[in-house]
Amino acid sequence: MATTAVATPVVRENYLNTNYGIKSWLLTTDHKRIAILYLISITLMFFIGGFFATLIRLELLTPQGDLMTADTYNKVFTMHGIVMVFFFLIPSIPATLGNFLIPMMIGAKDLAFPRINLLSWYIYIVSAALMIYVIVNGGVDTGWTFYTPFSTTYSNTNVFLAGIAIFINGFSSILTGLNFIVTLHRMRAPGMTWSRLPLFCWSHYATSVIQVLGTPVIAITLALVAIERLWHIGIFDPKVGGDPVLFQHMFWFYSHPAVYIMILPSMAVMSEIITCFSRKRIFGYAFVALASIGIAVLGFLVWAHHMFVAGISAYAALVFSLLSYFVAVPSAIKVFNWTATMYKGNVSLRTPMLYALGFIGLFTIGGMTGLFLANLGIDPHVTDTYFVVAHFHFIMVGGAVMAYLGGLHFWWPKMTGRMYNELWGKVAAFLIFAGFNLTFLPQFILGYTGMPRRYHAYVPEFQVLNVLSTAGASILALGYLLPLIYFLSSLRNGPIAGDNPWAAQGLEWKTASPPPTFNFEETPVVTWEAYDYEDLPKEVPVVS
Amino acid sequence: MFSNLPLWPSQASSLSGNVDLLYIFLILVTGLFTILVFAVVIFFAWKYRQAPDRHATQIEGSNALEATWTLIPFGIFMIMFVWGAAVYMRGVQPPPNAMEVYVVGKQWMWKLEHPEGVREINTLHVPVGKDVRLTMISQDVIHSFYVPAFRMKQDVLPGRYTTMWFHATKTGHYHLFCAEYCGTLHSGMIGEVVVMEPNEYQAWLSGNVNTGTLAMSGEKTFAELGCSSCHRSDTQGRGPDLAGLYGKPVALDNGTTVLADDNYLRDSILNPGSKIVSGFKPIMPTYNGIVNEEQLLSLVSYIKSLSQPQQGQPAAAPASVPLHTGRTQAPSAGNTKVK
Amino acid sequence: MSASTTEAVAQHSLQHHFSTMEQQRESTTLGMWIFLVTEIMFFGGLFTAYLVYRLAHPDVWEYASRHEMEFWLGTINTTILLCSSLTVALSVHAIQLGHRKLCAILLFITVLMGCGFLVVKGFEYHKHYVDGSVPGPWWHMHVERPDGSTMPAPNTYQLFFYLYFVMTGLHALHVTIGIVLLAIIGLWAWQGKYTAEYHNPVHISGLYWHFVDLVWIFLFPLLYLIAGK
Amino acid sequence: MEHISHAKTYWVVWAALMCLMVATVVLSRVPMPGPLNTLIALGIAAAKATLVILFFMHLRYENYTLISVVFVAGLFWLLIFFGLTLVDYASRHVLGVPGH
Repeated sequence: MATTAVATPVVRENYLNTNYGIKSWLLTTDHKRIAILYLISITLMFFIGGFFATLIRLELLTPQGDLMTADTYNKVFTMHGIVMVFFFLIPSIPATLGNFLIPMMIGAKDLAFPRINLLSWYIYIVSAALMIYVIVNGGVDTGWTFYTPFSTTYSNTNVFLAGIAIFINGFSSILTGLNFIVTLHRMRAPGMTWSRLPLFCWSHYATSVIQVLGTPVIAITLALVAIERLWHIGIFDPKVGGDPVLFQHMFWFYSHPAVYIMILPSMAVMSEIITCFSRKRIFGYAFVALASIGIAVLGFLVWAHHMFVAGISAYAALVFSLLSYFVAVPSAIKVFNWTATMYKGNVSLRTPMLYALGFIGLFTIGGMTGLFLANLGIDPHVTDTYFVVAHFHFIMVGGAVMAYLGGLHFWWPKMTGRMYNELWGKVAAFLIFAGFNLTFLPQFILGYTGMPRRYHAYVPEFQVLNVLSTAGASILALGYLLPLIYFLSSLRNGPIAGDNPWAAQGLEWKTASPPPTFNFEETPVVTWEAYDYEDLPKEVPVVS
Repeated sequence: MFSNLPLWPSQASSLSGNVDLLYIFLILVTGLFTILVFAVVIFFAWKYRQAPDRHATQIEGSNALEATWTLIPFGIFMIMFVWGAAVYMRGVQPPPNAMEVYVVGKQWMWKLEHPEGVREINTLHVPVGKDVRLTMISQDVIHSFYVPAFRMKQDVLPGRYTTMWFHATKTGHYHLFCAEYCGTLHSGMIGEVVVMEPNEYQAWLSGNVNTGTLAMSGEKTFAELGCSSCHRSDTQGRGPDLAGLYGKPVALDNGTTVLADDNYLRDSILNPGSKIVSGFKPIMPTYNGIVNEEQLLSLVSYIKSLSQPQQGQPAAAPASVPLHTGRTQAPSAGNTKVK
Repeated sequence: MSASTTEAVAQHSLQHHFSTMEQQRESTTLGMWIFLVTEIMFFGGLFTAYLVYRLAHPDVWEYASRHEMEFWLGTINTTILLCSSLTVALSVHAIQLGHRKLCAILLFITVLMGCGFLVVKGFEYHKHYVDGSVPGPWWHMHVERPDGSTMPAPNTYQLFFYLYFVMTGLHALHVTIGIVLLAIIGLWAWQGKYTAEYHNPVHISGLYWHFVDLVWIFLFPLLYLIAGK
Repeated sequence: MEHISHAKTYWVVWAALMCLMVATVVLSRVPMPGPLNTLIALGIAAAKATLVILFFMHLRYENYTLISVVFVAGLFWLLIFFGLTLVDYASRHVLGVPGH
C-alpha cells in the first residue's frame, strides 16, 4: 500500500525533529533533550523502586515473615529507599521539568552550562548503573540511612559500592543545582526581573541552594563510610573513641534538607498549576517566593529532630524541636496562599488541577503529622515506627510524586506537542489519591500503637491494618501504571495540543509546542508580571 | 475493639497518660486545621467552578491575611513545643532512688541484669508502681529499647551508656521491641516487659538462681584484674581512690573537670590515658578488649556501690524501697548520688 | 595577533546560548565560585568531625601534633602553596595583558610547585608509616610517658591520625586535580588558545588553585600548630 | 569589564602572606594559656585566607556583590553545621544523665 506519510511543510522544526539518531540524543546539549533523557531514566528507576515497594507490601500481608527471608526483606526495603530517594525523588522534578522549563520560563536559549548539564545526566547514569549492579549482585541491607556501625562493620552486603554510587550521584545533583543558580542569575531575558520570575523558578532556586550546600556533606559522609569499610577503622567507630551519633548528624545535615529538595520543586509545580486552572494571579506572590527561600534556609537548622532518641543531649533536642516548628511556618503560608488563590477564581478541575488539589490535601496531612514528630513529647514514642513511615510518604509520595505527575500532565503538551486522554487522566488521579490514602492512613495508627519500622515479621495484632495498607498499595500501583500507558499512547494518538493548550501565562507557553531547539525565534522582552491572567481567556480551553 | 485491630496502645506507665493527652491535643488542633483546609479547598473548587459567565477576579494578596496565617500557626506551634518540651524533660530525667536495671543489647537479643544479680534475656520483670531506671549499652550496632505501652524509646549505643526510665502503673505483659534497625533479625529482637505486683516481683527475684549482686561480681572482677593493687583507699595507691567517687566532679590534669558518671567510669577503664586525674600519672593499661560490656557494667556497678552508705548500715534509700530491706548486702545500684 | 584575529577568537569562544562575552565570563566565574562553595561544604564535613573529636580529646590532639607532626615539612609545604598562589595570580595577570607565553610559563612553575608539595607530603606519609602512626593494621604507635618510657598509644590517638590522613589525603587529591588542570590550561595557553579578551578558563582554574591553597591555610594550623612548645 | 590590577599588588600580597606565615609559625612556639595559641593561629589563617580571596581571587575587584553573597553563604552554612552540631556535643554532660 502506498503511503503518503511525507513530512508536510506544516511541521515546524522543533527540538525533537531537528535531528534523529542515538548519537544526536546522547551527545545533545539541549536542555530539553536532556530533560527527556532524565525523564526516561528516572521513570525506569521509579518502577524499580516501585517493584521493591510491592514486595514490601506483599511480605507485610501476613505477620510471619513468609514470603522472603529476613535478609532479603532487609535488602528490599533498603533498595526501595535508596532507589526512590536518591535516584527518583531528588532528580525527579528538577532534572526533568526544571531542566525543560527553567530556560524557557526566563526566556533563555539554554541553561548557562549546557555541557555540564549533559555531564550531570551521565554522572546520574553511571551512579544508577552502579546501583543497579549492586542490586543485581546481592543488594545492600543497611537501610537507606546507612547508620554506623552497622553499615561500616556489621553488614555483609555491598555497602561500599552502594555508598560510592550515592557519592557519585551527589555530583549530578550538585551540578544541576549549580547550573540552575547561574542560569537564574545570568540568563534572564530583558525585563524578567526577580519580581516577575515565575514561582516555579523561585522554588527551584531555593532547591538549588540546598543541593549545592547540602549534597557535598552527604558525599563526604558516605565516602567516610566507604573508607571505613575498606580500612576497617574510622571516625565513627566506637572502638577508637568515635561516635556513631556523629554519623547521624552528618547524614541528616544533608538528608533532612534533602526532603526539601524533593518538596520545594513540587511547590514550584503547584504555583503554576493552581494559577492557570483558577485563571488568577497567585495570592501573595512575594510571600510564596520568600517562603521558598525561608524553607531552604530554615530546613538546614532542624536536622537533629531525626535523632531525638539517638543519644543527643536533651538541650540539643529542645533547640532542634523549637527550630523544627519554625520551618513549619513557611510551608503553612504556602498552603494558605494556594488555597486563597482559588478564591473568586474560575476553577476548572482538569487533570493537573486534580493532582494539585490532591497535593494540597496530602501535603497538609503530611505537614500536620510532621508537627507530631517535631514534638518532643510524642516523638520518642512514634519515631522509628510506622508513624514516621506514613508521615514521610505523605510528604514524598502524597506531595512530591503527586506534584510530579501533575506537572507532567500540565507540561506534557508542551514537551511532546500532544494531549493525553483527559478521562484516563482523571481516573488515574482518583485512583492514586484513593489508593494512597488507603495505603498510608492505616500506617499512622500502626505507628502509634507501636509497630516499629523495618520489621520483616510483626506481632499478629497489627495484621488488619497491614492488610488494609497492602490493599491500598495495589490500587496505588494500578494508578501509577495508567499514566505510563496513556502518556505513551498519546505520543502517537493524542490530539495535537497547540502552543498554549491551557491558555496559560508564562514564557514557555509563548513558543511552539514542542519548542524549537533554541526555545524562541527571538529573545523575548518581558513587560508583564507573573501570572497576569487578566487579559488571557477566562476559561481553560479544551483540546480534542 | 477487635483483638487483632488495636487502635490505641495500652497505657501502662506514668508517662503514657501525659503523652496520650498531648497526642489527643495535637490530633484535635491539627485535625481541625486539616479539615478547615480540605473544606475551604472543596468549597472554593465548587463555588468558583468554571462557568461561562464567570470571570476570575484578580487579587494581589493581603498583608493582613498573610500576617494572620503566619502568626496564628506560629503561636499554636509554640504551645505545642512548650507542652512537648515539658513532657520530654520529665521523661528524660530519672528520679533519684529509682531501682536500676542494666541492659546490654546485642544482635539480636536483649540481656537484662538486675542489681540483685538476676539476669534475664528478652524479658524484663519489674515491679508495678516503682521508678525503674535502665542503663543501656550495645555490644555491637545501635539498637533501640522500645516499650509502646510505656510510650518510651531510647537508642542503645555501642561505646556509650544511655539512660531511660519509667514508672509502670499497670501489671501485665507488654511488648518490648527493638526500634532501631540492627540487621538480619531486627524484627526478631523482641521480648516483653512483665510488670508485677511488688510482692510477686520479690518472690520472682528470690526464686531465681542468684550468684550474688551485680556489684559483688564487679568486686570480684575488680580483684581478678588486679585493679585493687593501685586503686587503694590508703595513700599508697598509684591510682585514685575510687570510694565515694561516683557522682562527683573529678579534676583532671589538663585543668578541666568532669563528672564521674557511668560513661566516665567506663571510658576510664577502656581509655585510661585520655582523662588523667590531676596528680596521677598516665600509667594505667587499657582494658579495651579484655573486659566485655557485662563485666564493665558490673565494675561500674561496684564502683557506684563504693559511694553508697557503709555496708551493714541501713541503706540511705527511702523506706519505700522494700527491695533491699532484709538483705545483708545493700549496694543498691540506685543512683543515690553523694552530693 | 591582529585585531581581527583576536576578534575572531573571541567570537569563536562565545557559546551560542550567551549573548555577550561579558555574560559568558560572569556566568562561568559565578559557576566556579558556587562550585568552590560546594567544596567548602565537602571539606566542612571533615572539619566538623575534627572539631567534635578535638574538643572530646584535646590531650590527644596536643600530644600528636607536638610529637608526631613534621612541623618543618608542614611549614615548607605552606610556603610552597602560598608561592604557587602567587604564580597563578601572576599568570592570570599575564594573560589579561595578552602575554601568552609568560602565562603558560607561570602555570608550569605552579605545576612544579604543586608536584613539590606532593613530594614533601609523600615524605611525611612515609615517616608516619615508619612510626606506626597510620591507623588500622599498620598502627603500632607509642607515646612517651612523663618518666621517659613509652607505652602503646591509646586507641583514641587513631582518631587524630585518621582525620589527619583523610583531610590531607583529600587535600592532596585536590592538589593533584589542580596540577592536571593547570598543566592542560598551561599547554593551551602556550598554544595560543587564550587572549587578553578570552581567558576565562585560566581565571577559573586559578580560582580552583587558590581554593586548594585556602584549605591548606587552615589545615596547617589545625594539624601542625596545635600546642605551644 | 574585567579589572586588571597592577602586578605589584600581587607581590605585596604575597609578601604579606609570607610575613603572616612566619608570624604564625613563631607564635605557635610560644606557650600561651588556654586556647590562645589555637585562636591566634586560626586568626592568622583567617587573615591569610582573606588576602588570598580578596586579591588573588579578585573578589575585591570584581563588581561581584553576588559572588560575595555566594561565598559568605558558604561560610554561613559551615557555621550552621559547626554550631548546631556543637549544641549537641557541648551540652551532653549538662543534665548529668548518660545519653541525655
